[in-house]
Amino acid sequence: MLFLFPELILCGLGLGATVAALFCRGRGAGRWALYGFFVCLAGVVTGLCLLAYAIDLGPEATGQLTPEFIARTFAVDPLSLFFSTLALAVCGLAMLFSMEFVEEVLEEHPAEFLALIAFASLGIACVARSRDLITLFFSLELVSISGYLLSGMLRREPRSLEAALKYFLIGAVSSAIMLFGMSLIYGLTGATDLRVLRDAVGEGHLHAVGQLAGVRMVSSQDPMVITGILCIVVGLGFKIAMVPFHMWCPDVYEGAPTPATAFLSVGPKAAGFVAIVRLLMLTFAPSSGPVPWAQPVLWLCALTMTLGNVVACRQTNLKRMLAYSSIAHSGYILIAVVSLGSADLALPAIVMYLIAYVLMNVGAFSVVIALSNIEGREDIHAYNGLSKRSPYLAYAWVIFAMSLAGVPPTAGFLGKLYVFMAALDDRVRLYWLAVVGVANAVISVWYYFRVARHMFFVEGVRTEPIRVGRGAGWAIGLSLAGTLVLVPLFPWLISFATSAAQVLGAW
Amino acid sequence: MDLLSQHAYLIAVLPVLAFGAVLLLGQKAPGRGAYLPIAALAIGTVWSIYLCARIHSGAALPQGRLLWGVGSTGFYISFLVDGGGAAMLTMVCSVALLIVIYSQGYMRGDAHYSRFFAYLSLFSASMLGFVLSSNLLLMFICWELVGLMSYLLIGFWFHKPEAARACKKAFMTTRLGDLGITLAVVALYHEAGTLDLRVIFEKVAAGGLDTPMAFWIAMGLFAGAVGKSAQFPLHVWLPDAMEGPTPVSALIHAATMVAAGVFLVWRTFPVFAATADYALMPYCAPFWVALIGGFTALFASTMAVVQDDIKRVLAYSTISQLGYMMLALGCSALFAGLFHLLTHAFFKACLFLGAGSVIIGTHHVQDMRKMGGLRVKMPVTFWTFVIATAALCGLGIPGVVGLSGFYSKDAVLAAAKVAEYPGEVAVVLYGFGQVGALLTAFYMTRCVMLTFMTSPRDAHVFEHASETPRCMTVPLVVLAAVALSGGWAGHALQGFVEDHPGYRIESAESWLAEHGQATAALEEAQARAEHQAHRFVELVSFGCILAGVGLGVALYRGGPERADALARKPVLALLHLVLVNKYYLDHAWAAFVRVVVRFEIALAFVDYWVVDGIVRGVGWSTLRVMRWSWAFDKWVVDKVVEAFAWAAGGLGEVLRQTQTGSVHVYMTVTAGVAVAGVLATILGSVWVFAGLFGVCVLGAAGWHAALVGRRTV
Amino acid sequence: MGFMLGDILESLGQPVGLRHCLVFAALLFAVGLYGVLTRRNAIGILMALELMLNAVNANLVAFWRYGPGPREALNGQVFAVFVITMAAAEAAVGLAIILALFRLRRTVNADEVNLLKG
Amino acid sequence: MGSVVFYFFAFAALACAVIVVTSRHIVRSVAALFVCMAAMAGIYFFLSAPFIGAMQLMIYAGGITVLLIFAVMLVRRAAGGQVEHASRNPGGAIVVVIGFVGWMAPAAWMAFGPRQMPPVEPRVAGVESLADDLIRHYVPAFEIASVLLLVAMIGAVVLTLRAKQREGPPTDDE
Repeated sequence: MLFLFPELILCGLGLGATVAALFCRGRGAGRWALYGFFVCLAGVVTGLCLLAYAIDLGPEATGQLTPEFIARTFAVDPLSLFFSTLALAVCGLAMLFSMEFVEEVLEEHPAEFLALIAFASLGIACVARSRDLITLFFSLELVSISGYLLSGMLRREPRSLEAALKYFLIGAVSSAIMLFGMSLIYGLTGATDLRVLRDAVGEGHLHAVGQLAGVRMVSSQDPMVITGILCIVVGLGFKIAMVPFHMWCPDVYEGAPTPATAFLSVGPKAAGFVAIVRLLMLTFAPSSGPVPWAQPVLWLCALTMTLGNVVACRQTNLKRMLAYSSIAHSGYILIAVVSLGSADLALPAIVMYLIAYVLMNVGAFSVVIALSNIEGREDIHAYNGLSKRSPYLAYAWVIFAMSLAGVPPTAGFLGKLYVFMAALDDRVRLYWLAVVGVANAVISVWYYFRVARHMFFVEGVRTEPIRVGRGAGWAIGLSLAGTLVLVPLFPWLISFATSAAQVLGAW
Repeated sequence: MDLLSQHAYLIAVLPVLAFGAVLLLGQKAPGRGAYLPIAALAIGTVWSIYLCARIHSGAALPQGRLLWGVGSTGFYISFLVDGGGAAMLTMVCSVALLIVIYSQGYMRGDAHYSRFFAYLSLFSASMLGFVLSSNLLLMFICWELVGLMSYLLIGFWFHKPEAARACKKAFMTTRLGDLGITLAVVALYHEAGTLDLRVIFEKVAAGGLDTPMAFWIAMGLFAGAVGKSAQFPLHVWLPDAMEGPTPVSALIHAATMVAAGVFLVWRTFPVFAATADYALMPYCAPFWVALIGGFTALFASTMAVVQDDIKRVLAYSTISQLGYMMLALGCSALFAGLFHLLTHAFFKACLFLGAGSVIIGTHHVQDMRKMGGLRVKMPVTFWTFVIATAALCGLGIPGVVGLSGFYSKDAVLAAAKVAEYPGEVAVVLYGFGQVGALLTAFYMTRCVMLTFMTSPRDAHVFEHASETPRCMTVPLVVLAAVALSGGWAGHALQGFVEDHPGYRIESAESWLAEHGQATAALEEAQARAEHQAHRFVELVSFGCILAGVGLGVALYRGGPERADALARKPVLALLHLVLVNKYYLDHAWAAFVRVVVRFEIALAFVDYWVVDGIVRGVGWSTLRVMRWSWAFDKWVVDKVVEAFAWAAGGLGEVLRQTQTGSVHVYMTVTAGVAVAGVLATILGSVWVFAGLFGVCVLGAAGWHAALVGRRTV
Repeated sequence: MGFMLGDILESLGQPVGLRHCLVFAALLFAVGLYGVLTRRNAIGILMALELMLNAVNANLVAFWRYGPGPREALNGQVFAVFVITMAAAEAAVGLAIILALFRLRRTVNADEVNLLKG
Repeated sequence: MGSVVFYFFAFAALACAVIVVTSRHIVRSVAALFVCMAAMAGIYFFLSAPFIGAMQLMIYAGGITVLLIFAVMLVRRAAGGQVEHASRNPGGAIVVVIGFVGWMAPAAWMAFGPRQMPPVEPRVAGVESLADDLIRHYVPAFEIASVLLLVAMIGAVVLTLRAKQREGPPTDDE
């Protein structure tokens, strides 16, 4: 149970906030958010200590320390512990940057907002843990349902509710499609345990179970297997906003309350990628023969990057622009996913990119939140002359924009570097994909720095200084520090991720 | 190895600390932010001179010392100090130091005074880091940082719309070149498995890089250098970058950042050399370097001829001089390229600071047409400017003595003369350089004439002009002294840049030796040929410079009007008479010339054809052609850069139409693509998939369109 | 398609096999999908969604029943229990969103909700 | 005999499903859904999964359908008895659905041979072993499901409960 500490913290946080919701309104909620942040902070610190302990113990011993009835569907290994801690960190950051929002904007149900964030983070952590199809699916569903509700929290705003409705309907459809695929996979193998599935599908031949089930064709090239896997790809593609399953993303990001958008842009996406790592890269990847999902995902990956970046150039609403930008970032990470031939490079690349992405996206959104708390709008002209009204916000944006665009020396640069390295590896040789990626990175500079131009070089109508709220200010500071400090820490992170990925590869 | 050499990387770290301190303390920092960067750079200057001395005495210095690294992945940060690097360090530190001192005067009273010094400090740090690194990762990081700081500094006066436009243009244009360098770095990592320069060069020397790949890597690196060093066709940003404060122009756009591209080519030259198959020119990377460099040298200098803004003249001149450096590198004359880089940094910084001094002295006048006669009002500025101009022109007495530019430019031209390219190519390259030198002399003379000599054209400006404060003139004098004497250190410099057992020269040389070009007899013959070429070049250059200066003096002695008239009415016959005989006359004379011309005095024909043919021909055609090429620049090259941005935007506009807002369309596309994807994957054809996807998207769009149509009806 | 017609007719007389269940589930899923894609009314879409989830459940239970070890592994049934739970949660959340939107906009038609686009 | 039971329930479920997605009256759709769910429960009983069948009846037929009816009634009253329940232009949907069925049905038919139902003892399929499995092997999933339901409850409360202090836009649906 020791290594389930982050999940326990998150669960307790959610329940606590639910109880707090009974007697807490307005101002008080900001205080609760702050408490929540400190709990998360303590949890992250403890989680990191546990992580060190777990690495020291090794995966087997760590597993043995966990009761069997949990270890059967929950992987208790260093990598999953790391992702749980990351979920805890995301939750903490979200508590921080939504502090002013719950205090001032959301006067009706402030604590429920915090509870939903905690439960969604719990879902992310559980996704990272799951090694059973059922558990994995329900963890993802927990993230999704909390997401639908978070985006509809402003229930007197038509746009917020519209976002919730769209998110819900499309999410439910893709969940149903994914479930259908899972049912096929279960039917062919008779198992839901991912390790059994890996042996059945991944080794290039179906298990004896499948033969017993009366399956005639036994290989990972079996059309039914491919159908099942691709249905799962659709569901996961929805979670990470892969083109063409991305269409909910800009609408939801624009309509949802800004702190919810900030959370949605990192939380469910991280969950989706962790699920992709577990399911696609580690389970449904035969060690011999072609990988059934690789070809479609390869094309969609190039499409995702390009569409995201190109359409982002035309956006004037910052939330919408960041939505397309996050679509593009999914594309970059997908490069590493399709380069799974070089697993020892691809897995750490995904881990690195996710960490960098969480930090820089939370930071960029916190800037948007800080301003929208005051101005109440997010279009690009609201940012005119920001460098005079609040140099802190403007300079922070420049750093986050650099990181998002992949300009050194930021975390985003190293993330991109590793992703492209994975694609260029000798075992993969996806040169064209790397070229597309680099060209996209160049395009992205344009729209990120367009905002910077408005901040620095365009005179604004309003000139009075902005007082950045406590929560948003701290969130920006923390992610700023992360974006920059992480760079010197990368050697350790990468060696950890590499060793963890090896453990996971053998898992 | 002593402590100071071991920790040479601190030279780059000190300005970072200064940056942080100034940023934190703001106006409360010592000297309102100026003193900390000055101290950091002064320490750096002394330190790097010490390193030079150590190298000169033959001591071994750190090579690829590890500071930070990721085990087996080849990503790490390490530094090295070799001869060329130490010389660069000295140059960057000292020029930056002088410019920071100078900025105290130039930026006086600016609202963001301390922020300016913080930026300058961080800029110097990243430039020093770039020079110090022995690893492409750190090099690339510093390279981008340098670009970013340039963006912030050009746009420092962001309330000027031109400045805001210019900094964006600079950033985007250089990013276009960085596309190449990114790909090259990635490809190099892929080919060599590391980003450590020494290991890469060892692999290259061992023939570990196949030629086509090496060619493309070299061209990628060169693309980055073309962007940063403002070579044709990416040079467009540099003249516009003059909207920034003048010390920024001096530091970034004359001495350091633009030289980073040249230094990159210099540093990675073994990769270029690996493709040096002079018989197969299209795949010979140095050939392209030489060609682009030589062409830029000529091209930019012709444009400088018609500029009226004093800083723009210098900007085009910088582009042209960077072209010379590239030309030298392309001709495998590594020392000549670096030598010219170093001397150029000093005299060009001096020129820019002089221009800045003029601008401050005349209360922000930049148009040379409104100046004239300033030598009286600003003697220190004038004399330093003249010395730097003479250095830039390469003035000197062949075989005896000369200013710094004399030595370095002649080294470049001699290298072009003896380059191993086939006959015609070598002649063309050399010709580019030589004609460029003539034009350089011409336009710089013009600049000096219009600014300092002649009689004042704008009485108001002239009367209010005054010499600038001490903190601005002292750096000018120091820089002028170096511009005057810097060339004399050439031999010593050559000694320690080339003789130092640095990996770079070694591997390039050993590569060349392996390919059989350097047997003893050949070497001797080559040395003799080089010596002769040097003599020849010196003499020709001397002639060219004299011709250029003479031409300039002849045309501009009376102010710009005559040249304007020449440009406007080129065919009129008797202009030459006026020019040759009466060039010291002013407006009245010009009017008289027009009268004379109108009556077509027959006597003039002799002089016209014999004496002034050159003046007329060269002067007119240069002016004319250069107006065209400037227009080409403005309308064609600029537009291509803009088109790149807008093409992406246009595609985005089309694609965003697919985001109709209808949840049904979204769900249909989701389900449709799922079905189509399954079918296509099972049928095993990507094209079926693409086709089905297209049908689905089109169907959904058409369906939506039909629906919208129905609803509106 | 001709290859199946005789087979199907013949099989109708046989005892029910796994494939009968699967074809039934596929058809039910298809009907649900059709409803989701065509219903204008958001409540209608929700109902069609329930049909899709039911089809999945039918699949799961059938696979369990005809699978190798209905004695040992109850995975399919467990999965089905969870799917039903999720369907209930999803229905509650979906209806809550729809009703909240109805209060604001006086409509439950999903295709009239398109403030956000582009 | 078994076949007849299966075909009866299957055809009933499919027919009702078609009514659910095509009917122009929303109440009729809900009623058809109710019958469809009941028929599905029959199929589960036929497949010797009585617990699933019972849950189907309780949760789907008894819970979700009732919830839907409440929602429909609310909306109908507020909208004056008329709720638009038409279908959109179904072109795209028909293409997608035909693509799905055209692949899925034959593939499933061919992939799984005429495998017969293996015998199973009633105790195994009963509630005890299922509960055993849930508690012994799927504890985490079980807990996640409980959190999921809690989240759904919170969500329903947040979105639909009226605030005491401030009134929203005037509605007459209560």
